[in-house]
Amino acid sequence: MFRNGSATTFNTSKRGFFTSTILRGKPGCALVPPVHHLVKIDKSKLSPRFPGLKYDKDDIRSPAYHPKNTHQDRVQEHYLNTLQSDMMLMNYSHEAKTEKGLKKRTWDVSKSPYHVNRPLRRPQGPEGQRPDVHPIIWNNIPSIDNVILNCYVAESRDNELLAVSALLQLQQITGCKPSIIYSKSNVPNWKIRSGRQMGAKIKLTGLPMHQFLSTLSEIVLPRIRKYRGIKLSSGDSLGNISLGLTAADVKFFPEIDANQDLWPKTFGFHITINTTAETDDRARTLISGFQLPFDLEPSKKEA
Amino acid sequence: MLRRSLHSTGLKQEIWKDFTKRSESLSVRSPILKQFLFHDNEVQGSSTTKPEKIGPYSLRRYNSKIRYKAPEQIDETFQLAYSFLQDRAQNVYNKLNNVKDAIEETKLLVKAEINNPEVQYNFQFSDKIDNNPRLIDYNLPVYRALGLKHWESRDQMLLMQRLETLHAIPDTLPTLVPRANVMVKFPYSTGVNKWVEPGEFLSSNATQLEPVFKIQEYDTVDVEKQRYTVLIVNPDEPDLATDSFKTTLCYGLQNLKLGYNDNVIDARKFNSEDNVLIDYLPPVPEKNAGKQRFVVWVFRQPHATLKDISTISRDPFNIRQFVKLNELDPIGAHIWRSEWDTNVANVREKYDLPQGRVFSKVRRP
Amino acid sequence: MTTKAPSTIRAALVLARTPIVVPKLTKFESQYIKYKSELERRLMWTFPAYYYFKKGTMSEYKFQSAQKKPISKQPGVWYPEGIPDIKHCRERSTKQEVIIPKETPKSDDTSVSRPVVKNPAVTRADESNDLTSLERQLRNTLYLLVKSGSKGEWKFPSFDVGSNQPLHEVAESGIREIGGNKLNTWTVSRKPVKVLNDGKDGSLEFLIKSRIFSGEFVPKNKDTEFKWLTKEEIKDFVNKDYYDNTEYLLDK
Amino acid sequence: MLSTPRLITRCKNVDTSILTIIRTKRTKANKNSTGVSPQMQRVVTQLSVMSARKKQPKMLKLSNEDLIKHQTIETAWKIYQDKLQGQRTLRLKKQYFAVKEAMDTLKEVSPALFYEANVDESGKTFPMELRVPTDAPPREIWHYDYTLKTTET
Repeated sequence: MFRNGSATTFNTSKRGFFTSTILRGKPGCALVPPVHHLVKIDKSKLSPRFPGLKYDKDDIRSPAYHPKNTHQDRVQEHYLNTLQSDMMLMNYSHEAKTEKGLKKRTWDVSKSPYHVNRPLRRPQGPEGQRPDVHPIIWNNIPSIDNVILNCYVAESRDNELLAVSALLQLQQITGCKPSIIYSKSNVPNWKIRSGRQMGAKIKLTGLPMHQFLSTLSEIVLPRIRKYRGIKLSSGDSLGNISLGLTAADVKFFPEIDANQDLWPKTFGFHITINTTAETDDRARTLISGFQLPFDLEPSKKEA
Repeated sequence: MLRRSLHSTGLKQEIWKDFTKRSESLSVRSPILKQFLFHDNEVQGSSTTKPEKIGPYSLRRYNSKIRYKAPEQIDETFQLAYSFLQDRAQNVYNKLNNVKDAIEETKLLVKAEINNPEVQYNFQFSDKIDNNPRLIDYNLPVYRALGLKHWESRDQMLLMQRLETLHAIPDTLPTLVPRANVMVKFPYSTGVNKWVEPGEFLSSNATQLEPVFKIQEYDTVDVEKQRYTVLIVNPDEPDLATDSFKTTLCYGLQNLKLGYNDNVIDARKFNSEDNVLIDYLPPVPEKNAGKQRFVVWVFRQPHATLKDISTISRDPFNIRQFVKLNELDPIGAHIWRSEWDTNVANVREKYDLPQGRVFSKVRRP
Repeated sequence: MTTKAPSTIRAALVLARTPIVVPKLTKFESQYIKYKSELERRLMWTFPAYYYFKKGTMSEYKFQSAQKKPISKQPGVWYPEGIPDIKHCRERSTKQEVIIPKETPKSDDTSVSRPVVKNPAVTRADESNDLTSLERQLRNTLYLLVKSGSKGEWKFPSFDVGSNQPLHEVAESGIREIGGNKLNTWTVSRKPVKVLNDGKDGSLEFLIKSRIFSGEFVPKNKDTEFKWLTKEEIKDFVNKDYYDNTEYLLDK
Repeated sequence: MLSTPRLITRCKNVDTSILTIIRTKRTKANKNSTGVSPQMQRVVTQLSVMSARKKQPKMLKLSNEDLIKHQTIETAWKIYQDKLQGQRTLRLKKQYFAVKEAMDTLKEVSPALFYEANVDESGKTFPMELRVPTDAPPREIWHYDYTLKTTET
C-alpha cells in the first residue's frame, strides 16, 4: 500500500519527474514513480469462489490447517542452548572480510552506449558464478534448514508397484506425506522411459526433521556394521551434506523393525541435509553437533 | 472492585478488567459470554457447585449447544495466554503516561488493546459498517486499526479494481491513494436500504432521489476542524459539438463535518444553504448513448470553507481544475453505472428536464 | 584499552558440563504444547489397523478386543450429542484413542516387553544438594568454580601463561595440574571468549571455553575447594562485576 | 497425492479384467473370486493405507468464543517466541563483541599468543561425546572412570 504513516498528500496536478541519474540504475528507462495500481489487488480474495482457500495455511479455519509445536523439540533446544554459541566461537576469524565469489562481469557503459542493456558476460575462468562467503557473526550462524529423503528405485522401471512400496516406506519412517518421483529422461539401453513412477521423495522441516535426525544418529547408524561415518568428500560446496542408506540399513529403523513381516522388500535412499552454512566445512561442523559421525580418518582402510 | 486474580499470588492489577480509565466498548457486552470466556472466578468462587457446562453463548439453539465439542485444554491455555498478554498491555499502558507525541500515543493505544480477546470478539462478530458504538467504537484507535485492516483485506481492493477497470481514475482524477471507506446507498427513492457495490448498474428509478453517503475515516484526523467535500461527476455526458463526451457535475456537497461514528451524510445531517454546492440531478442517460459512469469523489478540505465556489457550473465542469483551485485532497471514491431504461422519461418529467434525445448510428459521409 | 605492557597474562578455563536432560518447560510452554498435541490428535487420520493386524490372526483379535468401540448409529435412535459417523471403528468428530494391548507383566522383569520406567531427573546429589557432584541439576549446564584457600574468591580456574605455550594449552594443562588427570575435556576453540583485566595487579585474564564429557575434578592439594554450579547459583558465589562480565557467556 | 485408480490402470502387466474386481477391492466378493496375486494385494493395501479415504476426521468447526480463544493463544505464543528470540540474539551479540575485544587485546599484548589463537579451525567437528539431552537421564548418569589416552591429543 503506497502510504507512509501520516496521510500522503499526493500532488495530483503534475507527476514529479526525477532527473535520470546513473545512481538510479540503468539510465534511459522510465524513472517516474508509479502513479497507478498503487493498491495491490489480490483477485483470489475478491472472487466468491473457494472460501476455504482464502484463509492462510496456519489459520485454524483453513481446511489445510496442521498444528505445529505439538511436542517439545529437544534437538532444537540443544542447538539453541549449546551448539549456536560454540559454532560462532569456532568459526570466528579476526578482522575477516567477505570473500567475493566469482560474479558475472558487467560491460563498461562509458565505452559505448550500446553496452547499456547488454546481458552480463560470464565470470572469468571456467567455473560459473559462486555466492559470496561471509564471516560468521551473531546473526548468520549456520543452522539446519531441511532434510530431503530421495528414494529412487531402479527396478521400478519394469514393475511400477515398487514405487508405491517406496512411498509407504518413506511415510512409515518419517510420519509425513511423501510425493512420487518420475523418470525424466528416455534412455533405451537402461530400459528407462520418461514419465514413469520411479520412487518417492520427501522434504522434512521442523519437528519431523529433528526426530528423523535423532532416530538416524541414535538408532540406525550405530547398528550398521562397520559404519565409517559420513564421507568428508560429501557436500556440494554450498553447505549441504548428503549421505546414503542401503536397503539393509533401512531395516534398522524402529518403524520398519517393529513389523518386519510387512516389509519383505525395503529400499535404500539418499539423505541430503540442507543447512544455511555457506561452506562445506561449516556445514560439517554443524551436523557433527547432532552426533552424526564423520569419517575423520579415511586413511585407515578396514581389512 | 478488583477481582481476585486467577493466580493465587495475591492481588494482581488486571488492566483489561478495570474500566475506570478505559472505554466500555473495550469489553464484551453480554455477561454470560464474559463468564463463558473467562470462567470468572467470582462466579465459581462464590457458588459451591461448579456451573454446569453450558454450551458456548454464540450457539443459540439448545441442540447445537449440547452437540458442540470444544477442543481439549483450550480453556487452561487461554487463561495463561490471557494473563501473559494482559501483563504486556499493562506495560504499554505504563509507557503511555510519559509519551506526548500524538501519533506515538495512538500507536501505543492500538498496541495495548489489539490483542485483547474481548476487543477481537467485538470486532470480528458484529457489524463493521453500521457499527453499534457500544461494540465497535471507531473513536478508539484500536477499532480504527482493526477496521483499516479489515477494509484493506477486501473492500479497498474491490474499489480500486472497479475504479481502474472502469477507467474512472484517469478520466476524472489522475489517481487515488484511498484512506477512507466511502459507501453509497439510495434509500429514499425505492426504500431499498443496501450499500451499493462499486461499479454496480443502478436503474433510474433507484437513483431518482439523492443518495446517502457514509465516509469512514481510519486515520487519526482532527475531527472538529476537518471539513469534507463530496462531488458526484458523470464523465460520459454526450457532447455533440465536439462529437465526444464531457464531464458534468451531478451533485456537490461542501463543508461537511464528520465524526468517527456518526459519519452518515443524509438530508438530516446537513442544512441546505451552506452545505449544498449543487442540487442533486438524477442520472438521466439518453437512449443509445451508452452506459454512463457516476463517480463519487470525497475530499478533505484544507480550510473550513472552499476558496471560491462562484465559478462552479454543472454542465461544463472541470473536476481537476476545481480540485487544484481549492487544494482538495482526495481520500476516497465510489462509482456506480446507469443506462437508459423506460423509466428515464418519468424522471426527466419529474425534474422538468428537456426530452431525451435518441441517438442512432450514422454512416460516415 | 589496556596499558601497553601488562604485568602478567593469565588463561582461565570455563569448564562446562552440558545438560543431560531436556530443559524444564515453563507453565505456559507446557500447557501450550499439551493443547497443540490434543489439537493434532483430533485432526489426525484414523489408524489403519487392518494394515498392521491381518484379518483373522490372533494379534488382530487381541488388538480389537482391547479397543474401546464408539457408539454406532442405529436406525430410529435419537442422538442428542450428534449422530455418530463411524469409519474404520473411529468416531470422526473426536480424536481416536488407540489402546495398545498390555500383556500381564511376567515375573522376570528383564523381558523386552516390560513397561518402560523413566529414570527420575532429580538425582541423589540434588536431594543432598552436594555442590561438588557432577550428577546434579541434570536440566542445566554446570560450570566449574574454584577457590584457592579459605580467603580466596570463587572464580574460574586461571593459570599464568608461560612464554611459548598458547592460551588453550595453558588452560587445559593447568586444570589437569590442579584437578588430576581423570578429566575428559574438549576445548571448544583456541580463541579466548572474554578478556578480564583484574583491577588490582593489572593482569589480563583470557577465558577459554571447554566442555567436560567424563571423569571428574579431583583437587590435588586439599585447600583448593571446587563447586559445579549453574548460571543462577554462580550469581551468589561470585562477586558482582565478575558475574556481570561473564553472565552472557554461560548457557542456561 | 497419488490417486488409487490412476496408478492401477497404468500397470501394464496386469490384465484389465482383474482390475475391475480390484476397484471394489475390499469387499467380501473378491475373497472367493479367482483372487489376486499376493503381490498386487499387498500394493493395494499399501495404497489404501496412504489414501485419505475413510480416514479423515470431521472438519474442525469452532464456535466464535473458541476461535477467539485460539487466536489469543497463538498471538501470545508468537509474542513469547519473539521475546525469547530477541534475548538469544542479544546474548550472541554480546558474546561476539566479547571475543572481538579479547582478540584485539591479545593481538596488542602478545602477537605470538594471538597468532596461536587465530589459527583457522574451519574443519573442526564436535566430538561424538557431545550428547543431545534426552527426556530422561540414562541409567548410569556420569562416567567417572576415564583414563587419559596414551598419546596426549
